[in-house]
Amino acid sequence: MDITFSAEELAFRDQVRVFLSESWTEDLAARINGRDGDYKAAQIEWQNKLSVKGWLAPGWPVEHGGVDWSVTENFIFETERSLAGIPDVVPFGLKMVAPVIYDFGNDEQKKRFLPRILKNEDWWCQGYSEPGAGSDLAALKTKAELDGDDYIVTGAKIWTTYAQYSNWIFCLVRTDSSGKRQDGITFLLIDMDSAGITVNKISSIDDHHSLNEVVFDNVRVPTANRIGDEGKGWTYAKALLAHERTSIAAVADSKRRLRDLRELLGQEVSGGRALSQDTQFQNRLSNTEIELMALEYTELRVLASTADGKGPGVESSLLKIKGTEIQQSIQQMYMDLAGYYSGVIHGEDTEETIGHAFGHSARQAYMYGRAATIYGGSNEVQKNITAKYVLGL
Amino acid sequence: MDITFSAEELAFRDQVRVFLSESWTEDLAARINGRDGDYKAAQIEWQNKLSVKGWLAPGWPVEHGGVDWSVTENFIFETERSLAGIPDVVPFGLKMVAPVIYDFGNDEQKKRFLPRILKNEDWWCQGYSEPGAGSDLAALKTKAELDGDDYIVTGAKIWTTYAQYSNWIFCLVRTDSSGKRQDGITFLLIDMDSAGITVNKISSIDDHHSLNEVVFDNVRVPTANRIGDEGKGWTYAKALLAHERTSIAAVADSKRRLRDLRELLGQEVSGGRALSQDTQFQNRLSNTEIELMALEYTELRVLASTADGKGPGVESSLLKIKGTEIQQSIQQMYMDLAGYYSGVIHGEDTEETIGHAFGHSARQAYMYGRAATIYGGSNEVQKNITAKYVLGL
Amino acid sequence: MNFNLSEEQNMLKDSVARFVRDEYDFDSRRANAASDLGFNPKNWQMFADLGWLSIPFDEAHGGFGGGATEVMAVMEEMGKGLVVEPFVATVLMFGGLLNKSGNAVLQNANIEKIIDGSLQGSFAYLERQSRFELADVKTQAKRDGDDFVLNGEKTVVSNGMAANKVVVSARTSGEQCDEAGITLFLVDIDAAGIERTSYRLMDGQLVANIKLTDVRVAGDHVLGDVDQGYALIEAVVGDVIIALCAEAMGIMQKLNTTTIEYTKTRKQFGVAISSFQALQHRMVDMFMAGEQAKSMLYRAVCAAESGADDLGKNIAALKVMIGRNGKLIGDEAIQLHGGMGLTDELDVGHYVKRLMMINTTFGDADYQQQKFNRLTYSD
Amino acid sequence: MNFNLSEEQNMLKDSVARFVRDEYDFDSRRANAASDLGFNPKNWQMFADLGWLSIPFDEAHGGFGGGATEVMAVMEEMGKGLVVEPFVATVLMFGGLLNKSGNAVLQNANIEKIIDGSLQGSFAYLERQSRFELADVKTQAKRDGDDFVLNGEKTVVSNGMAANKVVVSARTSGEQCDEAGITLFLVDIDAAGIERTSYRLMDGQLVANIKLTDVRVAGDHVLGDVDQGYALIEAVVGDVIIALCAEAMGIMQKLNTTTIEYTKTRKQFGVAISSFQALQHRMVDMFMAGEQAKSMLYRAVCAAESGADDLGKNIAALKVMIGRNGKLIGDEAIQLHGGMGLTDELDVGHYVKRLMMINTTFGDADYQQQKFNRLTYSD
Repeated sequence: MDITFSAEELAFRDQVRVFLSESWTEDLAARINGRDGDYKAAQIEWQNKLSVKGWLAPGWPVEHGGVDWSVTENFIFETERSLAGIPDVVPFGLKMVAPVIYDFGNDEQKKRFLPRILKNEDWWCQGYSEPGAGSDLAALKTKAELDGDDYIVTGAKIWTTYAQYSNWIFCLVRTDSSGKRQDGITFLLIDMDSAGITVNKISSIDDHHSLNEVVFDNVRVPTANRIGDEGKGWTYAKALLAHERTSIAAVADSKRRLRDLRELLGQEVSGGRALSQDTQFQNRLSNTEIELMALEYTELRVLASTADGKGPGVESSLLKIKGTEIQQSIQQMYMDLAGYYSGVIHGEDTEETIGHAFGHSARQAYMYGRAATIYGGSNEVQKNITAKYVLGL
Repeated sequence: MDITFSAEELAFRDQVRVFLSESWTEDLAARINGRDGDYKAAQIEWQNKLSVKGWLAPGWPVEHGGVDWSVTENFIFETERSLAGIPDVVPFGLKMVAPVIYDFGNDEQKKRFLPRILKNEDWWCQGYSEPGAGSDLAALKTKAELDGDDYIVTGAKIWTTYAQYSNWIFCLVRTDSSGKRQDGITFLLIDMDSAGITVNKISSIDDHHSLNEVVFDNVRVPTANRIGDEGKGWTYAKALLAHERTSIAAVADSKRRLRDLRELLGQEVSGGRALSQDTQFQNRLSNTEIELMALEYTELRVLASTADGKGPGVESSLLKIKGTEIQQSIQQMYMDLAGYYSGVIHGEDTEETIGHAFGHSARQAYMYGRAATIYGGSNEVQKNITAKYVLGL
Repeated sequence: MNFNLSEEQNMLKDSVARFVRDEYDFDSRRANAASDLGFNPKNWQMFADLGWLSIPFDEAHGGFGGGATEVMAVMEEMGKGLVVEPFVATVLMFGGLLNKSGNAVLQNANIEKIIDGSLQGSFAYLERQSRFELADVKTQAKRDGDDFVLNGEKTVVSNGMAANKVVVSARTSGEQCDEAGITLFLVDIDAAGIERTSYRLMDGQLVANIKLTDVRVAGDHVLGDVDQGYALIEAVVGDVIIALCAEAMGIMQKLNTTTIEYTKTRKQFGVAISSFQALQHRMVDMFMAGEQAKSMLYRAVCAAESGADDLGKNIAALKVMIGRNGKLIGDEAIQLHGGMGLTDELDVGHYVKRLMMINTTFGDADYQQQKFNRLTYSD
Repeated sequence: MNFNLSEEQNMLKDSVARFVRDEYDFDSRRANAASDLGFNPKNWQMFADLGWLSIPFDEAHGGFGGGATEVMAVMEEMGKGLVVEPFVATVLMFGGLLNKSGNAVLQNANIEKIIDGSLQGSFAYLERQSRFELADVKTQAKRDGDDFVLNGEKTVVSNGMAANKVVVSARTSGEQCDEAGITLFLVDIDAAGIERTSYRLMDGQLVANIKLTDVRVAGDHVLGDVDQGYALIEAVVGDVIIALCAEAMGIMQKLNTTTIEYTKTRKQFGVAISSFQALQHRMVDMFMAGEQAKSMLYRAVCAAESGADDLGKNIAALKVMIGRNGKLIGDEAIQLHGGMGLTDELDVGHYVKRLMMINTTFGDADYQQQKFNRLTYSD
């Protein structure tokens, strides 16, 4: 049992801290967290800095531009990034489609797509869920029929995050309806500029445009854009899910949010007394902090077993469930701390005229956060998975 | 909407208070709550006082010795009894078998059994559950085969409370294994002195002997002891369950336990400070008190709808679930308040030598209380019932 | 002992239910909330014509003379429709302060106008720093001859834009958080020195911050007695909390039925998700949370109708339970609706947002629990 | 970064597991607990022969020089067997106080005897009024020449009947609840003026109340410095809390597997109850509670091994989580066993009772959470 960092690891941490403090600016923070029209440009600007440093895709194989960091180095980088308040890179290209491409794509596809992703030249989105296929992904109906060297794709994908910014989408489509549902699913890369694609905005409860419906009306997709074999798409996609669950846990981000919340608690008053002296708030924060202290080590245990070459495995469901529960409890505390102001929609008004700083952002985080227990396989589905594959029920 | 008591009802309440304060003695309390060898005699002594007063079986039809109290008067009596710290009468004869006898028994059976129950001359126990038939009662296997004018009963009943004190047991037995499981079940009254009956003690986690296994080895039971028709026992028994669930809620008893707990809280100290000033204990008590304040009105709503002739109905499941959850949370708080002393087993020693008053009784109540969420149809089964019959799922 | 509404009360409840069914579908509600006033004046006039605006007022002032039961009946149905018209702000809060003020002159001058729908009112009590403490009042009122001169700022004032008159709590003596020394003034919204900023809340209401700079108020425009305003505030706020909880009750019932219906139609893994036992048990928990809250509401209403000594404890308990059970029901309603629960097109999110604002208004569950504890352990 | 045990640590863990499997079935455990000593001396001698009694002591005193990791490995397995032999009381608590006392004379005189199994020890810290406050000490120690004279009563003293020597906390100065002014004395159980009452706890332990009447202790029998005993208590209690939580971890794992196995065999409504989704999700909650507790245990062990600054906060967090998650697992284990869970013949109830005693020992979850809060918000 040993989690103390070696001298080399401590040196690496300092190196990371220096880079982040030099590269991450208030201007970037404002534009990215503002999440408005300028968001995409700012996000790309930041990811380009990582790209130049060579730290944009540390998890990739070295020959494609990755860094062979140890799990500990990876953990250090993620922790420092989060504690510095820097959002993760947009995962759809770098963390979701890229691994599928370098694990299961052909050389032509690797040459064509990976360098562009590494240079932030493409913005990808994910085409998995459908109106009738949510947690039950295998029920997807969007069909692709072969026509010469093209597939003709027709159907609709939903809950597609940032489709409005994307020029590429990776999709699971049905090429065969006979036999087992998981069979007959094919993994396609589709150019968003193709004729027949419509993106419909879904306005959501957080008053922010992130979700979309992507409709495919006889869209031509060259077979050259198919990953691996026809009908094997499910296998390629599944390889990713465990990783996705692990990252949804966002332990380090929760640590920062909780740290900031504790500071706010000392600034807000009730009846002239700082709320950091309020036993109920203290208990609510410590309930969450204690769960988080444990979850951090659960994550380390998962990472360590990955290092031993065992792979994240089924504990990733536990990470996803607990991690999202913790995120939502933190969001709830921000809301309760904001009191009346948690309801305020700033609109044109400023913090100055309305008289409160974080109510608006607390509410948007809270509302957006409702999704965390639903996407990536709802927490109910995670419990079914755990019951079956971990407990053998 | 009106729950204020009328002048008559207030007068009745005073009458009840006078009777209880005159009839209930410290000596009775000590012997009954002590639950040791003298328990049975003391319990009968108390029930005889109620019998003489004519208040032993208020719920019975008047012609059999009941009182035609209104639901409100019934509520008042139960509340006053509980707040005075007086345990309920032993239900098996008075509240469980008697209603079956006067609703479904023949005149001969009514004449034979009801007066003895009303005079506390018989001590009854309940023979429903079996090793293989718990929440799934209809799975019972104890079989009764006709032999002339007798049934020959063979099998075993389990979790039989106070069988060691009983001279009669009412049983559900299987007279037919063909067809639907609920059919073929017959309701029998069996003399515990019959040849072939063995009572085996079940020692339980509360170190107190209340549970037993009752084994039937070719026991002869005259058909004259059969209630109603052969194969209809399930219908007779079911009529009781809703009532049983309602009484398990024990709202008034919880009110008294919580009131006493609040007093104890003012007497126990930590670091020289009374625990009644401890925010965590305050919150835990108020969480429970608030649920209980609501449940008291849920019970009143059920009673009111009974008064309107609608019958307790399905809300009784809600009463059972919430009522038992509240009981257990109160038991837990007594344990936590007792601290180290919650683990003490007095044995021969006295409170004086050991140095603590309520740790021992808190633990026995806690351990015995585990059963409340299991018997009378486990809370899980109650949720299934509610989902199906109330929510239509 | 009975929990039935009288025939008259049932008629009232039905008329509100009918209004919601006929005039208040989701889209019209959205339009009403989005309008400049934050509600639909036509509806307000209809409320007046139907007599709803007269419910809590004494017959002496042309009122219906209704109590907590009548208000509950109305609010529960308004909750089911997410009605944004300022019934609470103008009739229950503003009107309630007048009603209990004992100031006959101001009552005669204003209550009739509330009842006929021509007067909109509001209560400005909150300040930037005050959180849930009604006694935390910085706004100053200084005597000047027969008048008072007010200076300060009030925030998140419900119906603050439509209101013709506002009751303002200001400090005439004592320290910032003292209960003693607070006085209530009836202020004309057009009075010199009043400046408003308006914005919206997540439940659709239009609210305002109100800056007061040397605002002059006549001495006979004090509600209740000088320095004694706090008791009046607490009494009326207690009534309004019961009304808001009745509204929340309507919302919870709506969310429970909507969720049950959705799970019956939503298919995953080849079956309706309502057939999954784990979800069934959670919907049972939602049902129980709603029934317990309803019982607590009845308890508080009975306590109010009979003027019970422990009314304050009942109200605090009610607010705690509505807050906690409302959160459970709201969270589960969204979760069980899955992705659909996240869309703005569906009404679920809007019901949840209103529940959240009700939890916050006049102190959230944690705050009210501390109040409950004080009432229990002070002795 | 790794969470694996060393080969040596694994051998140690396996040897305890083997002992539990071969020598400690449910009936022998019952017999050991029911015996006059409250445990089986033969087992104790076996512990000595296997070297377990030497684990936490320095090589200098013939010890194994083990740290928190070795103790965790042993305690987790002892938990699975509900071992009643006083390893915690004699080796970790009594031995730990000697070990950290810095008093070489007393160490040389006693540690070897602990290791060879000939000396049983105990720590008498609790008093009738003290609840979880280790600093709430009424027992008085007055100087008399080179000696001290002790008067007072200690309660619920673990291993108080078998112990040959007892460490007693007594007040040499300060007020009843002051941390300063507490001194630790090594007292011979046969000393004049000691009177014991023995009784049993629900987890099978035999404990004692110890009355001290003018008990004379030589001045050189003080552990640590006079008036400075509290810091020593806190340091050793911290180590023991981690050990108890490791024991609890073993119990939780046992309860989880037992419950899963039972639900697979128990049939109701024609199927194994393990097939009910609502129960499956609850068993997943039990599993997650166990895994989270295990992670927190590892965290505290790592903090102890590396002497982290926030060790105290980690220990408080661990005790909170073991208490809360242990209750969830214990409650569900009994509930899912149904009636069987209520019988004394089944081991489930006994595991639950030990979990409950561990939660109480050195402060339950609520108490430890307040400690956690103080460490977090004191600044």
